[in-house]
Amino acid sequence: MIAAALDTKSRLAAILFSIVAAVLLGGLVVGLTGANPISVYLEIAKGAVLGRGLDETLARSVPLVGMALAAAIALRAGLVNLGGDGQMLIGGLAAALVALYVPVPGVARAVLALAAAICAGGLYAWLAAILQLSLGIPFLIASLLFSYIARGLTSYLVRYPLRDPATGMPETYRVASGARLPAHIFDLPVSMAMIVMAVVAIVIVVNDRSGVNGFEWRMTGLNARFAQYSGVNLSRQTQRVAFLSGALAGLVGALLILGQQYRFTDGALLAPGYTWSGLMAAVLAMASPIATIVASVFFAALQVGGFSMERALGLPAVLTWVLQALIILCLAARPILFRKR
Amino acid sequence: MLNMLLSQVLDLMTPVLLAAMAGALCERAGVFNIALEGKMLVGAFVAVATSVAFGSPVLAVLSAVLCTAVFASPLALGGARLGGDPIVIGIGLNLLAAGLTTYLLGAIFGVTGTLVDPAVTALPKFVIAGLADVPVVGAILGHNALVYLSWLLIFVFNIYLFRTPWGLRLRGIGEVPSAAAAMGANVSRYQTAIVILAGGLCGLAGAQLALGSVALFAENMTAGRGWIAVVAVMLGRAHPLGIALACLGFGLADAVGLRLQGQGLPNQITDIAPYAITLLAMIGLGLRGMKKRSV
Amino acid sequence: EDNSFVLVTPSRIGVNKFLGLGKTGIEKAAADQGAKAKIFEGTDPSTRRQHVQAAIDMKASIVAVMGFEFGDIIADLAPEYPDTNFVIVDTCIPDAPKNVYCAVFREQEAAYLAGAEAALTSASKTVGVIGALDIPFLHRYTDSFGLGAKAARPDINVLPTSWIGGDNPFQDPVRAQTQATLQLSNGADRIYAVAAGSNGGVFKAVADKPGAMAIGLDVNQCGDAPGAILDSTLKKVDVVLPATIDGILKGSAKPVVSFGLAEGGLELVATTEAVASSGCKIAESPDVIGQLKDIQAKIVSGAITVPDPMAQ
Amino acid sequence: MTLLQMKGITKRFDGVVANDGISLSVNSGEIHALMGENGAGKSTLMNILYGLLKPDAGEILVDGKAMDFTNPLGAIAAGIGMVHQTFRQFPDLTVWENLVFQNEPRRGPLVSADAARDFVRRLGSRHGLEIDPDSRVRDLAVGIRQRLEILKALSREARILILDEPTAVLTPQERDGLFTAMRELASKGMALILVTHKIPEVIAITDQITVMRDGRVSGTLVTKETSEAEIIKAMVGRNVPPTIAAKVTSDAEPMLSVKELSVRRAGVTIVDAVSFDVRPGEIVGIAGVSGNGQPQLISAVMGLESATGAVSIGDQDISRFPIARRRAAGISYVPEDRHLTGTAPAASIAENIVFGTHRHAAASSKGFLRKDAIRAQARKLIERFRVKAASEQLPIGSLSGGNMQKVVIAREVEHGSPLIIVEEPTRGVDVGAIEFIHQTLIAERDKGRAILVVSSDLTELLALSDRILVMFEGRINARLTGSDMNEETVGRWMMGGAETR
Ligand SMILES: Nc1ncnc2c1ncn2[C@@H]1O[C@H](COP(=O)(O)OP(=O)(O)OP(=O)(O)O)[C@@H](O)[C@H]1O
Ligand SMILES: Nc1ncnc2c1ncn2[C@@H]1O[C@H](COP(=O)(O)OP(=O)(O)OP(=O)(O)O)[C@@H](O)[C@H]1O
Ligand SMILES: [Mg+2]
Ligand SMILES: [Mg+2]
Repeated sequence: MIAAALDTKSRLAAILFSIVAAVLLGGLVVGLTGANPISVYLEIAKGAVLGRGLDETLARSVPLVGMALAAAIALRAGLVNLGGDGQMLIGGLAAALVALYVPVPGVARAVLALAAAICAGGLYAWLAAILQLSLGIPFLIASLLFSYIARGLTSYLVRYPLRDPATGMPETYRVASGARLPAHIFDLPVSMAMIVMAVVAIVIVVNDRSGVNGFEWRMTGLNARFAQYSGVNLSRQTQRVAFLSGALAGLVGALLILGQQYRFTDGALLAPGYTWSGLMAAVLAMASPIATIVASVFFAALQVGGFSMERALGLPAVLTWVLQALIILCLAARPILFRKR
Repeated sequence: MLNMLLSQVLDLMTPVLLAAMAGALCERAGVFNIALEGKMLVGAFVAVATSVAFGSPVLAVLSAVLCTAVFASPLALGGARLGGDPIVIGIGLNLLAAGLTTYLLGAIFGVTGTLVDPAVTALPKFVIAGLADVPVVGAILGHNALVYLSWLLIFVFNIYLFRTPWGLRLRGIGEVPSAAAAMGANVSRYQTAIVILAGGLCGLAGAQLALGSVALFAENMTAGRGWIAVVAVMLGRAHPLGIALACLGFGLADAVGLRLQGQGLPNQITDIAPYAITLLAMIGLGLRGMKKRSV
Repeated sequence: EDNSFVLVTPSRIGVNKFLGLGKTGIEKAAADQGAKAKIFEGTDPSTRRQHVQAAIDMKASIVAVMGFEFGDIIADLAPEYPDTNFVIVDTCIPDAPKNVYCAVFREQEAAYLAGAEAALTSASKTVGVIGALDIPFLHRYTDSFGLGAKAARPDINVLPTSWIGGDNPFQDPVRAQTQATLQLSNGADRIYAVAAGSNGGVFKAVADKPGAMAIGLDVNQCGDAPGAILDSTLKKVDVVLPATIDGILKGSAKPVVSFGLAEGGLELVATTEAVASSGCKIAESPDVIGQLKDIQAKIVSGAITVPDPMAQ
Repeated sequence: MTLLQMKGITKRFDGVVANDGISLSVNSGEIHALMGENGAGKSTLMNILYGLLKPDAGEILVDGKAMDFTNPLGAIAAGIGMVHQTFRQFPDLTVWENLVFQNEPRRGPLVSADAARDFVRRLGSRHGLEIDPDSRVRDLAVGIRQRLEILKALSREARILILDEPTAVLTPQERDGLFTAMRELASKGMALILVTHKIPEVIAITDQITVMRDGRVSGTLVTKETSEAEIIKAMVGRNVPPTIAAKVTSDAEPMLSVKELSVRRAGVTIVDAVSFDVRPGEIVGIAGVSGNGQPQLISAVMGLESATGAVSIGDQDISRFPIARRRAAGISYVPEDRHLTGTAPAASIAENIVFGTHRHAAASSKGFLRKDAIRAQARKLIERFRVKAASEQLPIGSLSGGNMQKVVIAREVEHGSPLIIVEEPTRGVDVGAIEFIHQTLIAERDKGRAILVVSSDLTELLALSDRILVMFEGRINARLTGSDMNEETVGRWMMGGAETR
């Protein structure tokens, strides 16, 4: 894989190159349709950091970093997790259920809800891993199929048995404020969800750089058979990595429900496309956790800036999706320019 | 009634089948293609856009094929020629397709969401009066040329793959590219050509989706069909008849699911049907494979 | 600083006629009041909130939002910004503060009329309705359509509601067409299309079947498939929104106003003056129009009450 | 008559000069050896000749005509064929499909399968290399697969045939068969180039020898007029005494005992009730034609393959242990293929060295790696085992085969386990490195370790082993010691023993 062959410096150079090339190409697209690329980029940049932009970028970074790391830890160990959507839904629903129906005091309920989400998302991904290990159904496909099933199931549950009849939407009741995650801690623009995600991110980075487990995962990703011959229990490790990847996705679902949306609304978790953006950030970063975090914060800023640009200029924010895609493609096309034979 | 079911199954499966064939070709050439969804979407967009401009369905289909083939070229160049990761490029292309079609819809046509225009007409259907109610025959008749083309392609694909020199080379290239190179096959050129050809097939799939019956383009109208095609390639083991069977299964599951709604089953559950059935089929195949291994 | 009216939509306007009406409405209101209209299209819970917040921050004098998706957002933000006027279309929030005005509709009344119309014109004595997604709100249309049909013609056969579902229910014309074809083959010859951007698929299906006709949604859709559309139910957000805003600025607006047939917030093209030039096929059946006008009068007078499926 | 001439061939890879002005000429009817240490540039030169690589400078003449190949097709058209060390075959395709690939007999637009089968049969009988056209290649034994590889080259009317280490996987008998076929081909006027590390073979069969060192030609010798010592000197620039280990017998309690071990796969018995012991202070060699169950036996001992029977280390029964616990119980293991299972080529040398023992106190504490200690240890081993590497931080895949192998051996020896299992200790490794690896293994034996060696190189087994077990069809059909450990006897048992006598 390219990932392994590149050292950190050339990886950074590659990413920077892709971003520059994508910005130029994206500018071309904008320009061809008659708009002014410079003002578009200026608005995106302003919108991402100025005024409330920074808060919003940080808030959006939480789920994005989470989903990106969920993809990255799996990629690191050689698994492609396309089922992030499903794991996030299952985790989010578990969190909502605990927060709504488990009769314990507020804070304990929130903690319990997070734990439930982690277990639920993790187990859901684990199930797909089991299918790969026992029946040879590729994890990539199994997780994707499970994702569709989770969509239907959660959609049914919140439409019928769990629905709050007071609203016109298929959604659960609203979580009581005691069980919510505070949006501001000590009046700082820092939410509880950010703190949780920051802790998770630090653990993942440290584990990847110097943890024994992270080392084993990375070596497995580089050569699974070597890892097996050296004493790694591949089956157990695949299960563990799948579980953790799914657990993180589930946690993201819970953080969104308990920290932002306060109820499980059909479709609301998936609408922003965190899973795919996250997967792209992980891929852009070649699964290195630090680079993944940087890339996903960058994508979050791009998206937030895109919406702000849309408000200011009336150009559709999907332009930022185009930009993200172009960055990925330029990264993949990098060898065209740096090729040696 | 049965005719109706069969006819709907055939309609529902055609775009998926065309895309799955594209996926299977790439798979056989050793390039994992998860960009089917995006390429199909581009095909649908181009087909409708061309129709708006020129009003000709034939031209629309041709330009969909052509433009989607061009759109596939990053996968062809990056994935096949330069050893880029096809999964990475595939994800990028899917996103690019979604973003670009939406953006261009507004930028070129000044509309959002859907592009409908009187100039856009559906592809003509072959209806033979009097035969429509004959069991099975009636269901098989009454579709447009692309539906029949997709069946024809299955057989062409089968013969190509297993009977012609080029198919033999493709199988070899997909299995051990270095061996094929050593035998004098130009692996990357071959892969590039196949990926671009597959792009054209996805263009057909998109054209069928947009012009097969509805004659309009809606944002994101592929609605996951490209992913179903990816799964069908896996399920059918990239064998032409296998994927045809898998797509037939999907079409059937979908059509039956629609009917079960009428029987009072919530649509959230019937929506799962195609995926659940696929999963069960894979589990079945997996179990059988396991038994074989342990004998 | 300039005076602006902002409309925030829950999703991209696209082909969603209802959201399109909101756009027309806010633009009209702005033109009437000499203000600038701005439209922010949301896509997901966080962008919706972001857009509402941005509208508040730019000191818009009116922040209008459309749909149930905004219930929680307005409930959270309105108390914090007592100087900003909020208009919610389609829903209201419990214990609303003074700066929140709600315009809700009784969609069930128009759907009931549409059901009656379908039943009265059906030759096959079978009618159907296709919804985009099985959400409680859409049952106002789907359930009431059946009710109206049965009431107008007791021997009518109302097929079970078909839902489009899938990955992209509001914009999947292909599945919509499949569903419609299925209903047609089950004998229906009148179909009420409650599927936003997927409606095109329903229209295509009825256009392909001689004798079958569809009823459109929210705006006059009779031109979308000339000759194949019987009628459309109209939801006059484009009228209600400017009127509400005018009321707010004049200080005469009530916190919650419900619009139905009586208030002219909902209509059937058939019962309007414009029917003759509407392109709707119902224009050719003056006797049915007469019957529909009777039913409408009874609903307006309260002789018939159409229950709200969402209240159950 | 000079058939092939290469003049001044030069090829650089990011800074490495793999070929530096190489000239080589081969006559028709000649078998020409190409020798040299690992990384000397042999494969590069042959890849250039076969059109797989483009030289930076130099020219290639066939029959005196200058050639300019851009891909193997050009080389094939010029009459050049290549038998790669790692077979370039399609395991899922049949023999005839493999053979006619790129050169299919046609009937209209379709491949004529009948004509292809016929072609395979005729070609086989013409050269005495018969093979069933309809077998699937994955089901064939290695010897047969090599036959297919040669047939492939012959089917393209090759006049110049390159063979890259063709004997590495053959039995002596198979090897002799190959040599007969090679002489036969040469007598028909072909030119053959034999790339090899095995000096006895070179002396036995070739006419001319070109020796390479560091990308240059360091000697052009006529086989009849040279000696083993002279060849080695040209290769490594010094004299290397061949390893001949003194044979020992050990009567200590067994370190490894294997009892009635069987492996069955899809109903076929691959390892059939094998029992043997390895004692401290001895090297036991396992010989056998490939395909007779040796790798599966080792996999079963390591717990990589499910098996029946018992395996114990000392007096601890490890039959139910997963591989990690078997290693912990006292086994070091050097797997057969360093690229596939012996290393993670993209990871650094240091990471490859520590992996497997990274949970030990020397490498980590409280779940965190001690990176400095790991790197220091790697530097120590690189120096002690004389690995040619600029830094322990480089990816191990950037090393030459011999150096990579040294790292793997170093890692496993360093574990200090009482039992070392080594598969193919020196496959594709040059004489200098072979010598070093052999000395290392013998030194470990003398320290009292038990060593089990599996090798398809009989010369190596004979040099190293104190006892030899011969595997045939999944069973151990001979246990040889002392004077029975000679090439002829072992070779005969490898072919099935008594029956062929
Ligand atoms: N594609 C490549 N990229 C970079 N370096 C290469 C490449 N191919 C070969 N080399 C380097 O060129 C030199 C010669 O390699 P080559 O494979 O020709 O050696 P060799 O004589 O065949 O060795 P061996 O005895 O191990 O087969 C080595 O230093 C090797 O690392
Ligand atoms: N450092 C390197 N980087 C990249 N590719 C290399 C390097 N060294 C060798 N190679 C490639 O690997 C190929 C080795 O394949 P081949 O089957 O000839 O084995 P080999 O050189 O004989 O090696 P060994 O004897 O160690 O198995 C060479 O053709 C060369 O192109
Ligand atoms: Mg070599
Ligand atoms: Mg070699």
